[in-house]
Amino acid sequence: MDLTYSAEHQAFRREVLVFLETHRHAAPKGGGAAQRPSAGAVAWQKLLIAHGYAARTIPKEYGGYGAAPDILKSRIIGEEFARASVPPGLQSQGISMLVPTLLELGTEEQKRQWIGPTIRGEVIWCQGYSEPGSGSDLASLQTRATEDGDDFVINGQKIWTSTAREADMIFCLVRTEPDKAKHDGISYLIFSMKTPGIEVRPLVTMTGHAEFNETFFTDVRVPKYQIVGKRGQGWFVANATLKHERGMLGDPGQLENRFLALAELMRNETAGDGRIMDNPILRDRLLRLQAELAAMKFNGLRILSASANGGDAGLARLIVKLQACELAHQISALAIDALGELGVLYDGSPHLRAHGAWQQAYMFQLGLIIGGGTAQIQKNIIAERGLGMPREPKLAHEGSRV
Amino acid sequence: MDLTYSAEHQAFRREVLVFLETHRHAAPKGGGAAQRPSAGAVAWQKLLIAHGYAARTIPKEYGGYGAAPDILKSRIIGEEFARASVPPGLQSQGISMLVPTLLELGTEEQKRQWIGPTIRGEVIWCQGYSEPGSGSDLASLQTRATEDGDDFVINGQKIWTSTAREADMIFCLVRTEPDKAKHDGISYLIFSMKTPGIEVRPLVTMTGHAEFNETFFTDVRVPKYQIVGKRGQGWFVANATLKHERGMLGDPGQLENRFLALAELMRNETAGDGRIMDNPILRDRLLRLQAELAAMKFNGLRILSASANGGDAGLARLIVKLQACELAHQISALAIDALGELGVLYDGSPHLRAHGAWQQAYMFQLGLIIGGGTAQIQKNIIAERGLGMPREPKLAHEGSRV
Amino acid sequence: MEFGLSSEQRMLQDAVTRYLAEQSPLRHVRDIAAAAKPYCPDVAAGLADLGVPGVIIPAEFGGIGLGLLEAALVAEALGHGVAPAHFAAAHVMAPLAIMLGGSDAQRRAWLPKLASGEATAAVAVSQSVERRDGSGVVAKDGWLDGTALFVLDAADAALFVVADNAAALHLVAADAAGLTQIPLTTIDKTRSVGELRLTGVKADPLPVGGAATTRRIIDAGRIMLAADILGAGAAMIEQAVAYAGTRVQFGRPIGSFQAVKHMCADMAAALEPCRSLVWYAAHAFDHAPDEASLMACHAKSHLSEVGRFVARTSTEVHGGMGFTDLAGLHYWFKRIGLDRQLLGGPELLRNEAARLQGWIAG
Amino acid sequence: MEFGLSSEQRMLQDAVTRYLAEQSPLRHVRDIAAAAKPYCPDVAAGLADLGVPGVIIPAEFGGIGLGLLEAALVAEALGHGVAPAHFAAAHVMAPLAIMLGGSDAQRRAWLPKLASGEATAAVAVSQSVERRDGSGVVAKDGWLDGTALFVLDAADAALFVVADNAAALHLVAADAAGLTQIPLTTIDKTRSVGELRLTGVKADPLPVGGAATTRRIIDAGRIMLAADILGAGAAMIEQAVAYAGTRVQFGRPIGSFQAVKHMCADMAAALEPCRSLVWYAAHAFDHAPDEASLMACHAKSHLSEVGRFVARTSTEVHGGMGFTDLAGLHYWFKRIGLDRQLLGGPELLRNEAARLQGWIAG
Repeated sequence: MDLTYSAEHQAFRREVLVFLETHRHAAPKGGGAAQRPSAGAVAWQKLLIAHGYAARTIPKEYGGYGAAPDILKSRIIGEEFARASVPPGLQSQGISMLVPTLLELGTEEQKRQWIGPTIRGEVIWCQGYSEPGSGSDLASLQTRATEDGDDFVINGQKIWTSTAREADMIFCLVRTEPDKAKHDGISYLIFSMKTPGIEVRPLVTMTGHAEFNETFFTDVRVPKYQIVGKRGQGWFVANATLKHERGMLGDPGQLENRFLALAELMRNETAGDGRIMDNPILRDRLLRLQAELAAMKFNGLRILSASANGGDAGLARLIVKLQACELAHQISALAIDALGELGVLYDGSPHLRAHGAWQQAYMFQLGLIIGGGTAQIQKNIIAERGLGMPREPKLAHEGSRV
Repeated sequence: MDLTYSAEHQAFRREVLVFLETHRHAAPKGGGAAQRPSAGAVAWQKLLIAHGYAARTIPKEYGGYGAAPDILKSRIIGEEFARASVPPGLQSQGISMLVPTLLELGTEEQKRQWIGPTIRGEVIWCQGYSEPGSGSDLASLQTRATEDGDDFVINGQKIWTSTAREADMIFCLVRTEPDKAKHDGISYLIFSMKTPGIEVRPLVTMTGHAEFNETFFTDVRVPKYQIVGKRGQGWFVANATLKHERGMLGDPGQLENRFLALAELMRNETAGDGRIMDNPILRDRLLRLQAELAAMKFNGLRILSASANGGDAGLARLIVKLQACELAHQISALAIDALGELGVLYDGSPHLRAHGAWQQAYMFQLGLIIGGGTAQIQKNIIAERGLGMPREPKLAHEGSRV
Repeated sequence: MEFGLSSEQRMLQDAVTRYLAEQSPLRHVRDIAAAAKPYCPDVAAGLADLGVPGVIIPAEFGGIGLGLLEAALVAEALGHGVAPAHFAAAHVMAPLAIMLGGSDAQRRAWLPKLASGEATAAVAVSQSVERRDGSGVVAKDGWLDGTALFVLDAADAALFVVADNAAALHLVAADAAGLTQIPLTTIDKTRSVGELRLTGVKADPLPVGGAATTRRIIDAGRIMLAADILGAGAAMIEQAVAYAGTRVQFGRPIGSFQAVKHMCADMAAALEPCRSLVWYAAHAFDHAPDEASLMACHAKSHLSEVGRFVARTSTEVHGGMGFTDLAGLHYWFKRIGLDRQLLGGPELLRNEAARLQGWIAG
Repeated sequence: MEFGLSSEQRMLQDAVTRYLAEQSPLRHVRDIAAAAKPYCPDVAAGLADLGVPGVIIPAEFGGIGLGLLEAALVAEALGHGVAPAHFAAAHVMAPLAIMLGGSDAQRRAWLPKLASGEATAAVAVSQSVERRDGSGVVAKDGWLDGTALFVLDAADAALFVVADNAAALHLVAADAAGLTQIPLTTIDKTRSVGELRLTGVKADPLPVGGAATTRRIIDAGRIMLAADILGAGAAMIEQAVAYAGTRVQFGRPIGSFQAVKHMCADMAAALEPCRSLVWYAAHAFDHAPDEASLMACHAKSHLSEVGRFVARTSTEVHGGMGFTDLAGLHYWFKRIGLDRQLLGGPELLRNEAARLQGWIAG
């Protein structure tokens, strides 16, 4: 147990600090999280790549910085950018999911064509996996791609395509072999969102905002060479990508910020004859959440250490999504209860606190509990992969299960 | 909604009060719950039967009082005996489970032979259903009864035979047709616990007491006519009995007494600088439990009303066992937490409160959550029978499910 | 001895349920929500035809003179149908305030209008439940000054029943000089909440009962909100069970998976006893007044906790669809969310329940 | 930067785990429990061979001089094996009290004996955690009078570390005149708790640190109890998973039913992050003293809640068998039950955590 950094990493941290001091004036306002980055954000991203603070381990020949993986350096970058409130490298499904997939399974041509523009924020991607009828059981997807000469012709519908309105491109799972067993009939295609026959409809959620879309395909023609991996192997290609997605969730830093905001709220707001913090029941709930947060935070350090040593934290990693999403939801729930009647205000109402962020988070986090593998699917994974418990036996009439 | 009683029922209540006043001197000390009733308790039971305060609806020809069923009168009897702290009629598995089963499915001879002595407390029964390998999946029981002349010869083992050490007789499920599907190969036998080849071993539980037993059968010979129902129909006979058992659990009156004892404990004990009741966190838990208790109590009234009108409260009834057992366990858990260090004392330790009853109840109630259909089985029942949800599909290799 | 509903009571509830199913289906609720005016005059008229506005108002004033249990059954039906309509304040708390606290003149002036639905009244008692900085109404020398937040059933009200800082009630006509109304927007687009600013408004005090009348109407309001959660929660369970029965994943309806089944069983096991608790609390309000405040606290706090659990769990059973606007499940989710915080959150109510029993001072 | 265990740390923990598996299997624990003397000299001797009594005592006094993290790893192993042995008080709190608060003479007199296992010391600080009527020790003019309840690791102690009502510590030899020992019986038959009555007992105060020393040893004790729950809880999950994998009902292992699987997943999801919390709290005790008290509160309170959930859920997974003495699962259940209440229950600890952060006065 050693929570200090090595001399090399300490030196690296100083480098990051010097960079931030020197260049922070050039950072775009409003952070790098916008779905279609501004010109300023793209310029900033290029500067970050040039210094190795974005696309750090992507090979140089594909437009990255080409450093060897070092999870502690990545963490140092994240920590210092956050501490300085300077926008970090762009985050998008293209960067976090498509790029690693292409690096692992793409052709040389695909890598050269797509990785550079994607990591620079010049090309925006959306993900076409889920369908209205295929949620937890993703492999049952029904969007069809039939052969016609040198093209696939796609018909069907995707849902939860979060950046579809802004996206230039989509990476998409389609069924190319309808006669094969369900996992074996899927292919992974990449194509332009400007291809004729694509319609995008905003998908409003319980928050009242359209954070997602539905995307409809009618006779959408895609050249056959725009496949990643082999025909019928799309399921395995996608699983490589999903593996990368799981790492994105449950950031303890973000959870900690929410918690600190909640504690501040409870110290500052009053109800009845005192501060909300003086209400023993609400305070007790706050402290419970703080203990859980501490556990999740140190669990995160444990996972980090294991990864840095080339290991896998196993169970400690498998439980992160379930626990972190629940904790986030509970933090918001306490904030709403602490605000009482003020907590139900929304949509710019007078007396609204924090612009309604607590209510919005409360609802959106329920979506996160469900999305990316419902809590039930997460528990199956924890039990089967983490604890080695037996899978559900096969049904009398059925084929296989994910 | 009318929570008053009719003139007839008010008159009946007065009758009960007169009886109590007149006869309470004759009641045995220590209540009627002993597993082998004393001579005094048997005499008291006979007096109660003669007045219709026990075995009330059992036909006269079998030794009962022969009244028409009236659930409100039964309730009035229960209420007034409890209020007067006078021991009510005997309760035993023989009375609550075997007698209704014989009434429904026994031969005339069986009824005449067994019902009278059982309701008078002269014959004590134990139940031989569960086996070490057959808990939730009761129908998989393996205790074998093979034919030999005019007898069945029984070999196998039962568990959870709660009164086996005191019992004269057992009602027992055995497998008579090993080749048939699992539900169709079972028979329901009644026989003496003094039959050669029966061995009873006390079964100690986590409370440290032997509230149950294991019962072993080695070549136990039982005449074939001692079967209830037809050969191979034991499963259906037993289900008639189990139906009666379910009614026994979750008495809100008992829960209310536990709750009142807890509230008193919290008003009287001190910790830190005040009464435990002044601890807002523990008090908040107490009030939560009180609301749940009120809901369960009125839910009980609703079930009672429905039954009195010949109806079935459906979902309101199906959830009772699950909710009542959980509530009882939570009441004990709060008592232990309220006592703090004093709450872990046990077994006659100095400073022990309430003779250790809170800890014992806490553990025993966990047993009740598990026993008589685990919480998981209860939830299956609520979902499938109460909400009409689909049953689990059949497995590829399997037969049927309970 | 009958703990259950009479056929008349069932008919009343069924009539409201059926009316809403036919005249205010989800499509209509959506339109109201989109228009950002959380109150629908057409629905109000339809409910008035059923006698809803006069449910507890005596026949001599044109109402149907039923008890709080019948009002709770209506509230349950409105929650079940996420009705874009007034009720707890407009049709229960306000008429009750005038019935209990009003002079003959006040009763004759307002109850017939309220009973017919010709006028509705809003209620401003939040400050009597829990003090909040920046809010409060001072009554002095016949004039009212201050701010009242979280005024219930505010939209289109002709009359406001306003509690002052001593918990005494006053009637304020909507067109009174010195009165400003400000709508507040909540997560729930089916009910109307507002703010009142009073600057030298002429007071018309309810002369009878003082703070005791306020206490009574708050009890009644809490029972109505509990009933609203009961109805909304039951609707969410029904929808979860129905969805789980038709949604197929892994080759079988998701309702056949034990995890989904147990989520539904847990919801039902938690909510079903609440029905009896709400019935009893409403019954006690009329027939066992000593227990009424305690039972109102228990009903509202317990339903708030169970309601939150059901709202979340039903959404989870619906998977991603439950999170979207497509399913519309969120209207019920938000209705339960609003109910929880009005007239006292569960922690406050449990503390009050302890005080009512003399377990703590105060 | 390494948040994890070194191979030496793992070896230490494995050695204790292996020793217990071999020399104190469930059968042996049962015998100890049946004898109603919750402390086994043979196990004590075996643990002494592994250096356990001296784990935190500096080498100059014959110990192995490791940190609190290593002590927590030992505590976890002891909880995992429901060891009928002293530890939290005898081998951590008491030596720590003397190391931090003792004079040179006191250290020289006691630490070598404690390190070798020749003598053990019990700790009486319950009253410094929470006052209780009928208990308390008054130190006056060099004499101690009063009663100390919930003295930890009491059996066979040669020495008692006793806090007076001002939270100052004193050493009292077991054979001191005026001292009476009374054993207390708890649900957990694997650990020893006692009561002391002091009537004019000569005080031998620990001169350094006063109440601050008491605070330190309570922090350390809480972390040890948290680690004990961690180990016991992990053992209960392992047993539940193993049982669910072999127990067949309805033609399949019950572990293939989603309900059982999810119960196990819920246990693992709750307990696994606790491991890191306990590690960090122990690490902070030695290396980040500003955080130590807060982390000790969090570790103990959170593990108490998670432990209760795991203890109950594992028992439920075992069905009826979990409720019997046959499976012996209840030894772990009760160990977790005892840990929860010692040195402050979770509500008290969370309140203390709020005070430590200045969120409330006190």
